[in-house]
Amino acid sequence: MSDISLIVLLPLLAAVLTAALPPQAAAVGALATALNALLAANLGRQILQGGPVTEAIGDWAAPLGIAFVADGLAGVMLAMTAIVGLAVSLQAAAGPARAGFWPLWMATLGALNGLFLSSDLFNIYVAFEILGLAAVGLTALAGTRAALRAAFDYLTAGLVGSLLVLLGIALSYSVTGRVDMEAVVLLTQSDTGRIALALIAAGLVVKAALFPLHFWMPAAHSSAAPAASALLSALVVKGALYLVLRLSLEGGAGTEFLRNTLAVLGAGGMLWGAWNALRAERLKLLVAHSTVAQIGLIALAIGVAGNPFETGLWQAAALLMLSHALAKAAMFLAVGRIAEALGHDRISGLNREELRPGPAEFAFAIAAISLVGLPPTAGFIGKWFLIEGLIDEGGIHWIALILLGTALSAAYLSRVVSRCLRGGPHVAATAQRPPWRTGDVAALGLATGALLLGLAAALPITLLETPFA
Amino acid sequence: MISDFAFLLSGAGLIGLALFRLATSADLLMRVLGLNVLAIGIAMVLLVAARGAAGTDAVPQAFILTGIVVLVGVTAALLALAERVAEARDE
Amino acid sequence: MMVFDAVLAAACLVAAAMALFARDRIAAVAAFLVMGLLIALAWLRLGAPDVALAEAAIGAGLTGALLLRSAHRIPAAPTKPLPSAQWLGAGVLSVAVGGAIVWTSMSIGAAPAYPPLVAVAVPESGVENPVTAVLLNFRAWDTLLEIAVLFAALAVVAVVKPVRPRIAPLGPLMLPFARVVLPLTILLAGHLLWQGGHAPGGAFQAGAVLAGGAIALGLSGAVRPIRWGRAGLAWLSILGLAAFAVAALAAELLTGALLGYPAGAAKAWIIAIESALTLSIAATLLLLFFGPAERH
Amino acid sequence: MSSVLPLAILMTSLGVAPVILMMPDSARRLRTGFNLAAASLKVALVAWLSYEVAHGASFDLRHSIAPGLELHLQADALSVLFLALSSILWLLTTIYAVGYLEGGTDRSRFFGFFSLCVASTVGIAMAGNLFTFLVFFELLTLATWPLVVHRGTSEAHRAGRIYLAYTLGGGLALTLGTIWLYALAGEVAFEPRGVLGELPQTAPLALTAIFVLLIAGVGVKAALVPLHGWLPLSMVAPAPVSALLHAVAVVKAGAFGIMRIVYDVYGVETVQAMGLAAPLAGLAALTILWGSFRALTQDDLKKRLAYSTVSQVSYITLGVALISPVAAIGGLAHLVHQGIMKITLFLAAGNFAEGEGVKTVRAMDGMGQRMPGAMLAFTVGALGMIGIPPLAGFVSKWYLGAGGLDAGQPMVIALLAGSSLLNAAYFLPILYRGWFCPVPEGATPGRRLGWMLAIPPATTATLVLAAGLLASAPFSPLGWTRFIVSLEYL
Repeated sequence: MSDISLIVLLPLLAAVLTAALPPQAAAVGALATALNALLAANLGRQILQGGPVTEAIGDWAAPLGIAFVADGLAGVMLAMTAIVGLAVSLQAAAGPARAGFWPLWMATLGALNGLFLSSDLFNIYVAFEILGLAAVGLTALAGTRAALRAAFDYLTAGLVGSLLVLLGIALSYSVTGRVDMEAVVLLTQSDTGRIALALIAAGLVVKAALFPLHFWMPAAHSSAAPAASALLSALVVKGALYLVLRLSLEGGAGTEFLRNTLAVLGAGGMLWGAWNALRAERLKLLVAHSTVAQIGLIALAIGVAGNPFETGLWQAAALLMLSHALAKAAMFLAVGRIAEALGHDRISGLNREELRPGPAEFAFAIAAISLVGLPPTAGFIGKWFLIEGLIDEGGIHWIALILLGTALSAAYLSRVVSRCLRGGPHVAATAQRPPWRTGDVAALGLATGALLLGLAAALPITLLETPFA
Repeated sequence: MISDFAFLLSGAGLIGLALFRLATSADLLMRVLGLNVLAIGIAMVLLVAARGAAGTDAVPQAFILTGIVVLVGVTAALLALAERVAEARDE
Repeated sequence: MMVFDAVLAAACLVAAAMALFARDRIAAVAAFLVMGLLIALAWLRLGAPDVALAEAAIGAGLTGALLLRSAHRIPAAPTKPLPSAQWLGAGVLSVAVGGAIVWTSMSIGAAPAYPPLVAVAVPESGVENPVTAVLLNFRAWDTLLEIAVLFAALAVVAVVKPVRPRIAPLGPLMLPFARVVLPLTILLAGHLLWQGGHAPGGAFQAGAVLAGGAIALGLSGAVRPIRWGRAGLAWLSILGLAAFAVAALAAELLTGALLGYPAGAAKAWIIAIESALTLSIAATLLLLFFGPAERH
Repeated sequence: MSSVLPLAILMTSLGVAPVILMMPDSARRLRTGFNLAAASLKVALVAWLSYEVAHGASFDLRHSIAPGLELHLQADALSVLFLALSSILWLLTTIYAVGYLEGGTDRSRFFGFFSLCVASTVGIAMAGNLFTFLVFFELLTLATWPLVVHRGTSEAHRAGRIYLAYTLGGGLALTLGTIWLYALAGEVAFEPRGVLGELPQTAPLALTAIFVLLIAGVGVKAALVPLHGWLPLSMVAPAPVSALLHAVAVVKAGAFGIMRIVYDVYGVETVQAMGLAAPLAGLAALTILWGSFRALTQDDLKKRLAYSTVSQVSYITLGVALISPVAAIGGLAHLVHQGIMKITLFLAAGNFAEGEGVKTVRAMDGMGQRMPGAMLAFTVGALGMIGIPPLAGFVSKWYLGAGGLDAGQPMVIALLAGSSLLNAAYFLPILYRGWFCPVPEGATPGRRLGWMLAIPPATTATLVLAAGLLASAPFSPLGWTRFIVSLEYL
C-alpha cells in the first residue's frame, strides 16, 4: 500500500474506530496522528528524492478518474498538518476527555490530507464538506450557547462558501467540459471561464475567512475549546488558502485578475484584524482577530505573487502558512492553559497576583515572536522573501502595508506579553507558578518549533522548489 | 434546446432567489431552506450543461447524486444546531 | 413537450419562491417538498433518472421530513425592517449571479470530456449503468469521501444532541398500513440496489427509501427504531465508511491500485460495497433524523 | 577548530539562557555557580580567540537557512574588540547582579534573559554578514525588554512599551534596509572596505535610501538624536541592567552596527564619495551636544548618566563618520573606553542607591566619607569621561581631536572642547558634593555592601586607569584598534 493511500485512508479508519470505541478513542487517535506524521515525513522524503509522487485512483486516468499528486507544496502542507496534529493530539489525549473530539479531529485530518493531495476540483469540494462539518463539530464541542450559535453561523457561512465553489465547478464543467486541475488553465482563457474561477475563489474567500467575509470566524474560533480552536485556526482555514494558492499556481498568468483582488482584500484583512485585536478585551478573541490579520498577510502574499512561474513569491506565502500554523496552534493551546490556570481570559486580568507566569505564558510569548515575524522564525524568513520579491517588482506600497501590519501585530501581541511579564509589586510574595501540564509541553513544543523552523527553512523551501507534476 | 434553456433559466432563477433570501433573512429555518434551494439550482445548471447529443453525461449526474447526499447530511447538522440554538435562547 | 418543460421550469421557480417567502413555516416546508418533486420531474425530463430518483427520495423526502421536524422547534426570527440598501444590494447580487450563470452556460464551451471516456470504460467497470460505474468505480474516491461527509454530519449531530422528535401514535387506522409499509420498503430498497447495476437506482436511493420507510414507521409509532436499536444503528452507520475504506485498501493489496478492483470481479466488489453502503446510509439517515444519542 | 570556537563562545550564553530560565527561583547556588562558570569560560574562550585572531587565524561558522540566506559567524579584529568588552563586563556585571538582586523575585528569569542579551551581543560581534547581524540585533531587542520591565511597576511597563516601540520600529527600518540591500547586491558579507562593488555608480539613490534606513535602524539603539528617547526612560530597570545593557550591550550594539555598515558594508571611500559621511558626523555632533545639555539639568543620578551615555556613544559615531584613520582609532577605542567608564559609573551609582539610598545628585553630599570605595570608582569614571589624562577617556578624545584635524575639520576640536566643558559641568558638581560637602545631618548610616557589589566597580575603575596608562601596549584597546584601522584604511 502506498504512502499516499495510507495517509488519506488511515485517518478515516481512525475516525470510524474512535467513534466506535469511545473509551479507547484517545489512544487510537494519538496512534493515528503519530502514524500520520511518519507517513507525511516519508512522503516528504520521497518528494525530495524523486520529485512529485502521483497516484491514479483505481488506475483510472484523469479527467475521468481522480489522481493524487504529492508535489512539494502538498508535501509541505501535509507536514504542517502532521506537526500541528501531533501537538494538538498530545494536548487532547492528556486533557479532559470530551466525547466526540476524536472522530471529528480524525475526519478533519483525513479531509485535509485528501484535500492537499487531490487534483480534482469536485473531489476537493467533497473534501471541503467533510472539513466544514468536522470543523463545525469541533466548534460546537464546547457546548456553550455562544459556541452553538457560532457553530451555526460557521456552518452556514461554510456552506455558502462551498456552494459557491460548487457553482464555480459546475460552470467550469460547462465551459471546459471537465473538472480536474487541468481545467483551471483553460478557465483563465475565456471570460466565461474567469467567471467560473471567480466564483470558486469567492467561495474560498468565505471559507478562508478572508476580509471582508470573515465575519463568522472570530466568534467560532474564540468560543471553541482550546484544542479545537488550535485546529480551526491553524489548519482548517489553511485548507481554503491552500486551494487559492494552488489555483493561482495552476492558472499561471491568467489568474492575475483574481490575485489583484486577493492582495487588496489581504491588505484590508491585515489592518482590520490588527485593529480589532488591538481593541479586544478577551485573550481568545485577540488571538482569533490576529488570525484574520495573518490570513490577510498570507492572502496578500499569494496575491502579489505575480506570475507564479516567474517569481518565488508564492513560496513565501507557503512558508507564511506553515509558520502561522505552528505559531497559532501553539498560541491557542497556550491561551487554553492560561485561561485554565486563571479561570478567565480577560486581558486586563492577566497580571493577577495569585499566580506567577508559567510555561504557557512563555509559549505564548515565543509564538508571538513567530507571528510578528521577528528573526529567526519562519515567519521572518517568509516575510523576508516576500519583501525581497516585492522590491524586485517595485511593489513599494505593498511593502509599506506589510511593515504597518507587522508593527500593528507587535503592538497587539505585546499587550499580552507585557502582562505575562508580570512581576514585582503585582505579584504576591506567596504566588506560585502553575504546575507543568501536558498542554504546556504541546504549546511550548510547537512554539519552539515555529521559532527554530526559521533556522531550518532550507528544508521546506527545497521541498517547495520541487517542480510541479 | 428550448427545453434546456427553460431549465437553465429555472436553475439560474433558483440560485438568484436563494441568494436573495440568504442575504435578506435572519431566520434560521429560512437560511436552511435557502441553502437547499441554492444547491438544487446549482445541480439544475450542471445538469443542463451535461446535456449532449448522445444523452446526458453520466459524470455530472454522479456529481449531483453525491451533492444531494452531502446536502442532506449538512442540512441535518444545520437543523440540529438551529434547534439547540433556539433551545439555548429559551433557557 | 416543450411547453410542458417550460411550464415545469416555471413551476419549480414558483414553488421555490413560495418556499422561501411564505409567512407560515409549515407552508414553506410544504412548498419546498412540492418543489423537490417538481425538480425530480424536471431532472427526469433532462435525462437523469438516477438523480431524479435521489432527489425525490432524499432531497424532497428526507430533507422535507427533517425540515418538518424542525419547523416548530426553530422559532421565527423577529422580522426587523431591513434597510432598503440591503434589499437593493441583495437584488443586484442575485440578478448579477443569475445573469452570469445564464451567460456562461449559454456560451459555447468545450465539449464535455467525459462521455467518450465513459463509453470506453463502462464495459470494464463491472456494471452497465454508467452513473453507477462513475460512482462506484471511476470516481469511487468521491463516493468514499461522501460517505465520510455523512459520517461527519452524524458526528456533529452527536455532539450537538438535539431533542428527540416526538412520536405521535397514529391510531389503529394506520397500523395495517404500517404493517405493509415495512416489507414493501425493504423490497423496494433491495430492488433499487440490485437495479442500480444496469438501470437507474443504487445504494443511495435504496438507503434513502429504507430510511424513509423507517422514519414513517417510527413517527407513526408502529415501530420504535430508537428503542430497539440505537446501538445497532450506530454500528451500522459507521459500517459503510469502515467497509469502504478497508475495501479500498484491500483492493490496493490485490491489484496495486487504490480502489482498483481485481479484473473480472469488479461487479462482485461493487455489489458488496453497495450493500454495505445501503444499510449504512439508511442507518445514518435514520440517526440524523432521530438523533444518535440520548440527552443527559 | 575554526568553527567550534565561535560556536562555543555563542553557546556559553545562548545555551546557558534556557537552562537558567527553566531553573526554579530557589536554586540560587546552582544558578549562580552555573552562570559564573559560563561567564568565566566565555572570557577564557574570548581570550583564546583574540590570541588566535592576532596571529592571523580566521574563524568561520556557516549555516544556510534558505537559498541566499546564511547565518555566518566569524571573528575578525573588530569582532574581538566587542567580544572582549562584552564578555569581561558580563562576568563582572553578573557578579554584581547576584549581589544586587539578593532576595528579589524572578531571578531565574532575570539571569536567563541577561544571558540571552549577552548571547545577542556576542552574535552581533561575530556576525559575518548583515543578515546574521540583523538576527542577533532583533534578538537583543527581545531579550532586553523583560529586563527593562523587570521591576513590574507601571512606570517600568511604560518604559518597556516605549523601549519596544523605539527598538522594534528601528528593527523594521533595519530589516527593510537589509532586505533591500540583499535584493540589490545578493548576500551582504562584512568585508573590510565594503562589498558594494559597482553599485554606488549604478544605483546611488537606492543606496542612499538604504544607508538612511540602516543607520536609522541601528541609530535607535545607538541613541542618536532624535531616536534616543527610550534610553533615559529605561533607567527604571535595576542597576546591573542599566550598567551592562544601557551602557554597553544595547547602545554599543548600535554603535557597532554603524561601524559595520560604514566600514564593512559600504566602505569608507564609498560613504565619503556618496556624501553620506558629513550628515552622519553632523548628527553625531548634534547628539554629543544635546545629550550633554540634557544631562546638566537632571537631578536623578541615573538619568544624568543616561543622557551622558547619549552624548558619549556618539563620540564613536563621530570617529567613524570623520573618515580619517586617526579619528577612527579614537572612535573605536572609545567603544571600549566609554564602556568601562560608564559601567563603572553605573555600578557605583547602584551602590550609592543600595548602600545609602542615594539616587539623586542633591543627596550626594559627603558620599566620599560614607562610601569611599564606590565614590573613588565613580570619580575615576567621571574624570575619565571628562577626559582628564591619563585616564581612558583622554586617549579617545585625543585621537578624535587629532583625527578631526587630519580630516580637515578643525571644528571637531571646538566640539570636543565644548563637550568636555559640559561633561565637567555635569560631573564635577557630583564629585564636589561627594568629596567636599559634609555628610548631611541626620543621615542614617547605610548597610554594608558585600564583596559582590564592591569588587566589580573597583575592577572596572582599575581598567579605566589601565586603559589610559598602558594605552601603547599591544593588547590595550588602543593597540587593538590601531590593528583594526590598519585593515580598514590602507
